[in-house]
Amino acid sequence: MTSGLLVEAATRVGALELAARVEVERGCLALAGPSGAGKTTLLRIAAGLLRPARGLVHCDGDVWLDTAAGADLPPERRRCGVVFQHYALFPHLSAHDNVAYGLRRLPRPERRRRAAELLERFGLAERAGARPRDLSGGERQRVALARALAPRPRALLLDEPLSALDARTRAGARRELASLLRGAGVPVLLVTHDFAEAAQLADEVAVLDTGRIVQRGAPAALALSPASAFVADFTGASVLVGMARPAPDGLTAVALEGGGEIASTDSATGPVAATVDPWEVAVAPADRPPGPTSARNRLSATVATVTPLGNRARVGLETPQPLTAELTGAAVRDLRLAPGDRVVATWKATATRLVAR
Amino acid sequence: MTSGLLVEAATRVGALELAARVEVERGCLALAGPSGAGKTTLLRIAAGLLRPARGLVHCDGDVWLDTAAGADLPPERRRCGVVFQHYALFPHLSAHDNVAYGLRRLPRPERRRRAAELLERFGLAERAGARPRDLSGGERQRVALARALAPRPRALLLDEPLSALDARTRAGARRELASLLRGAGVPVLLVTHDFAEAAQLADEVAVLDTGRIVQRGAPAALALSPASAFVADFTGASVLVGMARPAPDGLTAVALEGGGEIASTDSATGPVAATVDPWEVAVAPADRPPGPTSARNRLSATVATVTPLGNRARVGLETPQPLTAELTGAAVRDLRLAPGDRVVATWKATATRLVAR
Amino acid sequence: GGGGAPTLKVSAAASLKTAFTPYGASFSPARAAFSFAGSDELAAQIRQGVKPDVFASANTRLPAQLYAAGKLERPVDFAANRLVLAVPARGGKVHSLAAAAQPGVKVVVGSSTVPIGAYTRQVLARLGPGTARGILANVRSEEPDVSSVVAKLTQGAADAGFVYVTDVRAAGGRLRAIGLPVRAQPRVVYAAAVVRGTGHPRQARAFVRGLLSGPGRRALLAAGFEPPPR
Amino acid sequence: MTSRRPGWFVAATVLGLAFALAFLFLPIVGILADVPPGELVSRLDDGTSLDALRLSLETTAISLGIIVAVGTPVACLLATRRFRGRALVETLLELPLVLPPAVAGIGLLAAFGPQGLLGSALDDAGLGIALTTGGVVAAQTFVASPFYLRQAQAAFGALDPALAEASRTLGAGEAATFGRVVVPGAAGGLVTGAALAWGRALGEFGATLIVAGSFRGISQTAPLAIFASFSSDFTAALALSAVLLAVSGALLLGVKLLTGEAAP
Amino acid sequence: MTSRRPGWFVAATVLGLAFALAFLFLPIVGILADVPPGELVSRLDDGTSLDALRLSLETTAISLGIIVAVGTPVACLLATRRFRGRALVETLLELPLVLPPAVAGIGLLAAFGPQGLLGSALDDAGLGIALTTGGVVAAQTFVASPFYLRQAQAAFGALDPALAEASRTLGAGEAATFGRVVVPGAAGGLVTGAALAWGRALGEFGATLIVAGSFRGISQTAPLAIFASFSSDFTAALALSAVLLAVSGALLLGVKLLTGEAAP
Ligand SMILES: Nc1ncnc2c1ncn2[C@@H]1O[C@H](COP(=O)(O)OP(=O)(O)OP(=O)(O)O)[C@@H](O)[C@H]1O
Ligand SMILES: Nc1ncnc2c1ncn2[C@@H]1O[C@H](COP(=O)(O)OP(=O)(O)OP(=O)(O)O)[C@@H](O)[C@H]1O
Ligand SMILES: [Mg+2]
Ligand SMILES: [Mg+2]
Repeated sequence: MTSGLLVEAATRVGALELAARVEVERGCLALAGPSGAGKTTLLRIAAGLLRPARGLVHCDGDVWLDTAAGADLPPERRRCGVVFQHYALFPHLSAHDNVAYGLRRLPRPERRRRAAELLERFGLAERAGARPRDLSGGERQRVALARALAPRPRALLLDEPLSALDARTRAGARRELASLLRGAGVPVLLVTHDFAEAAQLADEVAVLDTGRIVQRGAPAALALSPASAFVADFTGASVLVGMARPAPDGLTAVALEGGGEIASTDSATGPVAATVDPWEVAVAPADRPPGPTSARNRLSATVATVTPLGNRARVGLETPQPLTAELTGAAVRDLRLAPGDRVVATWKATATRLVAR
Repeated sequence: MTSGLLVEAATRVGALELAARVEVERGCLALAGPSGAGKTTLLRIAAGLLRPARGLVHCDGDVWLDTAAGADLPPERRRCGVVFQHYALFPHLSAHDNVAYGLRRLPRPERRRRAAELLERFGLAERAGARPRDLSGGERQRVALARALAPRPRALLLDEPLSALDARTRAGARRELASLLRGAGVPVLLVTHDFAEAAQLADEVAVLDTGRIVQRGAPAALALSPASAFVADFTGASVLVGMARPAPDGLTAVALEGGGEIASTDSATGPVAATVDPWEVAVAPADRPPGPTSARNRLSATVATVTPLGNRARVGLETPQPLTAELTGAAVRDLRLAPGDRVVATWKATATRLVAR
Repeated sequence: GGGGAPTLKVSAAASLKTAFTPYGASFSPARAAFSFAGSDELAAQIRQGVKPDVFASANTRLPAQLYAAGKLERPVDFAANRLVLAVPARGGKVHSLAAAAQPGVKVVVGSSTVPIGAYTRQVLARLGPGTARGILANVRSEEPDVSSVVAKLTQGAADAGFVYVTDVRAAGGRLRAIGLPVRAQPRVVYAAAVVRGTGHPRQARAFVRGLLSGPGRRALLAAGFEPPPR
Repeated sequence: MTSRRPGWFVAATVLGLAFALAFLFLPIVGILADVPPGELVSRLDDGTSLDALRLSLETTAISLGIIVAVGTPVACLLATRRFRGRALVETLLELPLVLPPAVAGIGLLAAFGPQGLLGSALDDAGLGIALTTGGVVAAQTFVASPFYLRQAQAAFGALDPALAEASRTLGAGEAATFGRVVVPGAAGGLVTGAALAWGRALGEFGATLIVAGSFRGISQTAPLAIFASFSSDFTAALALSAVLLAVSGALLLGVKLLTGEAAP
Repeated sequence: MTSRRPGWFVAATVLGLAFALAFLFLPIVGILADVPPGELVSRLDDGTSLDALRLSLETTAISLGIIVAVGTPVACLLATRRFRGRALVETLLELPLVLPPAVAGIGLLAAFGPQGLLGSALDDAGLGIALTTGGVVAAQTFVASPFYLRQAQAAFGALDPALAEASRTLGAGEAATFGRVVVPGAAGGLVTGAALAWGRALGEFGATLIVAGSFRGISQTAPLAIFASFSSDFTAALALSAVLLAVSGALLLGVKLLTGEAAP
């Protein structure tokens, strides 16, 4: 029996067959995966809002659910803090009363004190009297967090806590959330669509796809060796699909769909996805191709987009499969890259990972 | 009279006093700005969905609105393609019928042909019969775009076309949108919250704040010399607020709120915001501070977050004002940076821009 | 109306239904269409300017009033009726007039504003004071028309009620009549009149005339009505 | 709510539901239980019941047509435009709901009857309501329209206004937008409202009696026929009630299943 | 919609609104116009009208209490749980809506009357409905409850289910969640539904007459008193109607203004 939170469930929801197990000791586990993978469903099972056909939920040694033993604690007795995707703040209550909602068992003055203390801690002291509809997105997120934390929960479940925020507010809110989660002191399960968010907030990432955990590890480990094309895509790598066959020198050649061939030091045969990180890809004009280099992979491409990002630029290429290169701003200026230009993209066989599709 | 789209309006909506003018020749102008700035309001005025107290809308030499002259074309006669923030697809119509909706004046076979052609072009041929609720977010966006383009509009207005998408779908959708907007051949006005999006999709960015255009220029120009703290924040730079006073050597010293002093080569006095791009900021351990360098600015800081991003890492610092540094992955590993570490952040006075707050 | 014969609209007291329906079927100068309701409702309609062709009331007061107001031609008395105490045919607890005065019996009467209610009050006034007081104390409802009184009895909601003898006959065996002493019997006279301004004065007058002799009179007698007093 | 086993509260609520069902449904059982089914059918053979049923169906169809035709755009107007006195207008449109039907009848006569505010004008135009089938329609329209208006208003209010705006930018004028986007988008609520209004019109009794009387083939609708045969032929009254119930129950259920299926 | 000058379609709709207002409001004007205001007031002095008004207010308060107490959780159940036969249950709960009031009265007697399915048991328990004030309440509850149920169900259905779930995870059981989150969240719709049901109960006539009769102080509610004084004292009938209208109009308007203000 683990000391943190264990959620294991096998059940059918709608068309989805969920069969997954996640464990979080202290710290934060990010649950990532495409839409409809079952992330929310798993959180709901942990919180007791959904009962799986078969399942097990333990928290700090207590049994919250054990379908085999017929044990099932209702949600109100699990002390499990949940931040819902759209926050689900009570619209008829002020920020203060939302936060105080879970403190009913405390005597009134103490309840007031604790709610005020949490509002203060989240920088909401001045908005205590405001109704949710009068709060900005970031303020709502903080009220939702404060509300979930108020009854001192034994586990914290967050369902895409940042996705309802606009991009500008999100960066700040993410920083706040990160510092908060470090101090939470309880196991945290965080659902997210965004790899950068997972990397910043979580110690580990578990990737859920159509109801199954397909990979689990530290964010950097996932980026380094994604277990599937989906994971690679999720981490921001480019994914090129094709058919692999053995080639000389211990290399694997991949004939890409839509044309072109590339090489990898990984070995595989049959349909594969080849992944490459954007910063591994170099670009040269098609009329002045680079001389012989150690980079084995060369693809003719058309520049689709050039996006300056600070002192770098992301260049979207069509090979015809989409490929992203990240160059320094200087390189882009020197090459005078513009959409429509014909170029050659090059990268090393060692930077090309092959994964099953 | 311009050859593209001109929108000029002075009006009051709710608590907002809007007084702005934007012009787009061919190409795409991004309209950025915080929530409630009036971006959607301006689009609605352009489309004829809202009539301003005083205003002027011209398109390709035609007058759509001229309150002074009493001219006001209803929306249905403006031929102005609009992509709404949540797409506003007709829920009772299939994807095909949504796209064909604006083609009522064509004879039926031709209408069918054009709708099918657009669906094909947007990779939706197989989803033609699906209702909006059965489409994924990315597919919906494409249907909305196809629908807006079907009647060959004379201008295109996009209200945060990507914000309803999850982060994974968004990157792909953004690439598609970029290539599409290049081929649109009509003036495009695009509302966005996201600087990267503006940079990738638009030729120019106009920043709207509480109803007024505060800056306008190419994305790179905005990043280089933001006109306000808001613009700097929007472009991803760190913003530190303080009081400026003249200092020796033609420099300006800024006493930061919360402590610390930095220098800038820009000149200013009084309350200012100092901005610095993350890649300009270097980090050293507090117990091994860097020796004398040309970098004039030095602030003690605590590491709040370390986010690996590919071969780099973003380090969130508390100085106590928040400051972001972008380091190579190698630097982070060498320094063994972890949240809670005490560090010294350094950057050059020339990289410090001062803007009014 | 089909077949060239005009449609004659006859507004008639609810209690006349069993007599007027067969009469209407045999009435040849026009197709007679009936609206049966409380006489007072029908009078209220006519007062509001509504113009049926004929109005037949369960009393003489309402037609006289409307005649005075210029809404009707001169009314004629065409039938008489008798009041009885009606009780459910089976399982009732009231078997005599006196029993209706016992405590615990539920009695329904017509509201004093409708003919049946006015007549009932006359009856009670002429009964012995003991019986009258006992029955009045047992009254649980004052119904707006005689049909409602009948319905209360057939539904078992009440134990006894004052209705016309024709109603008991029309109830098809579900009610039983307990006769009233002759001295208590009020003068129940029905009057009918042609409505002023009717579009079919000839047929309307023929209809009213028919009530006094011929098929109308026969139908009335068959339904249990009596000829009007001279 | 959750998908867990029900707690005491849900159990109590289910009990409440059973109670409500019993209370609202037992009277209907009571009506049907009183008459043997064979007799129900045979009683309908007589022409009066069939005439009444036919008149009821015809007049309610016309009333519903008027209510829907006028009420749909009006409800949309009330749902989407804010103007001073909107609450007052809405209340006025809802007042017929609380009027005792007999008073409603008198009111209709006072307004549109031969001596009414507009009476002679209407009579001259051949639109007299007193003792005519038109009066039946007027009475039904008067008592039933608030049901439709209220439900339609809610349906229009729930519609995303961006849909209508999108339609406008795609070249459809206000009327085309209303017909092609707004009405289909609110269809579920409109159909439910129409079903309710139809049900109320079908049951209308008091106002019809006062305005139009109870003339077979002209104004004796099913409820009036039921009332007329109460004292004389109780079984016939019950038979007609049962048919009325069956027809309207089937309609309500059908509408519910249809709109339930159509909803996402 | 837009904030532009209205096109022909909007103009036509406004015309429709004016037409609807005229049609629904003129009868009310007609009632009031027939009687001088001074006389209206003086006619209320007589005890019958006041008794009737008092009885109406008392019984409708009780009926509404029953409807709200039982109907609120039931509506929530129907709105949030999916189960087989839900459409059927909903239809059964709505049937009273289409029942002619007189038939409803017959049905109530057939079910709960002295000779009804449950009659003797109820009578023995002192809950007899025939010719009692209890019968008035039963009739009002029967005809008015579908109005509340339907509106409440819509209000609960529109509530984000995540709110109830959030409440559960914050330590509130099902009943506490219902009382502290679900009901306040649906309050607007519940109040509107209650106002409609109250209006319908206040105007109830036919079923009350059949079940409870018309006896001053026991079962003669305002609509029955109005009806009773039709022929003898038309002015008194109109005076009472006017009061009924004023009271219910004020209530509907008040509720609308209140909930309109509370809404975002
Ligand atoms: N109440 C329900 N009825 C039917 N199907 C459901 C229900 N809830 C969830 N599902 C199905 O279960 C699957 C998983 O849903 P879930 O909400 O857990 O996905 P998710 O990973 O959270 O997706 P997203 O990222 O879009 O939130 C989906 O395919 C959905 O269609
Ligand atoms: N119909 C309205 N009634 C009252 N106020 C309104 C209305 N529409 C807009 N506003 C106000 O006008 C201001 C500008 O709104 P607008 O929607 O144009 O902002 P925006 O820049 O698009 O913001 P966001 O990024 O949140 O979409 C807001 O403060 C809003 O409150
Ligand atoms: Mg989810
Ligand atoms: Mg906006």
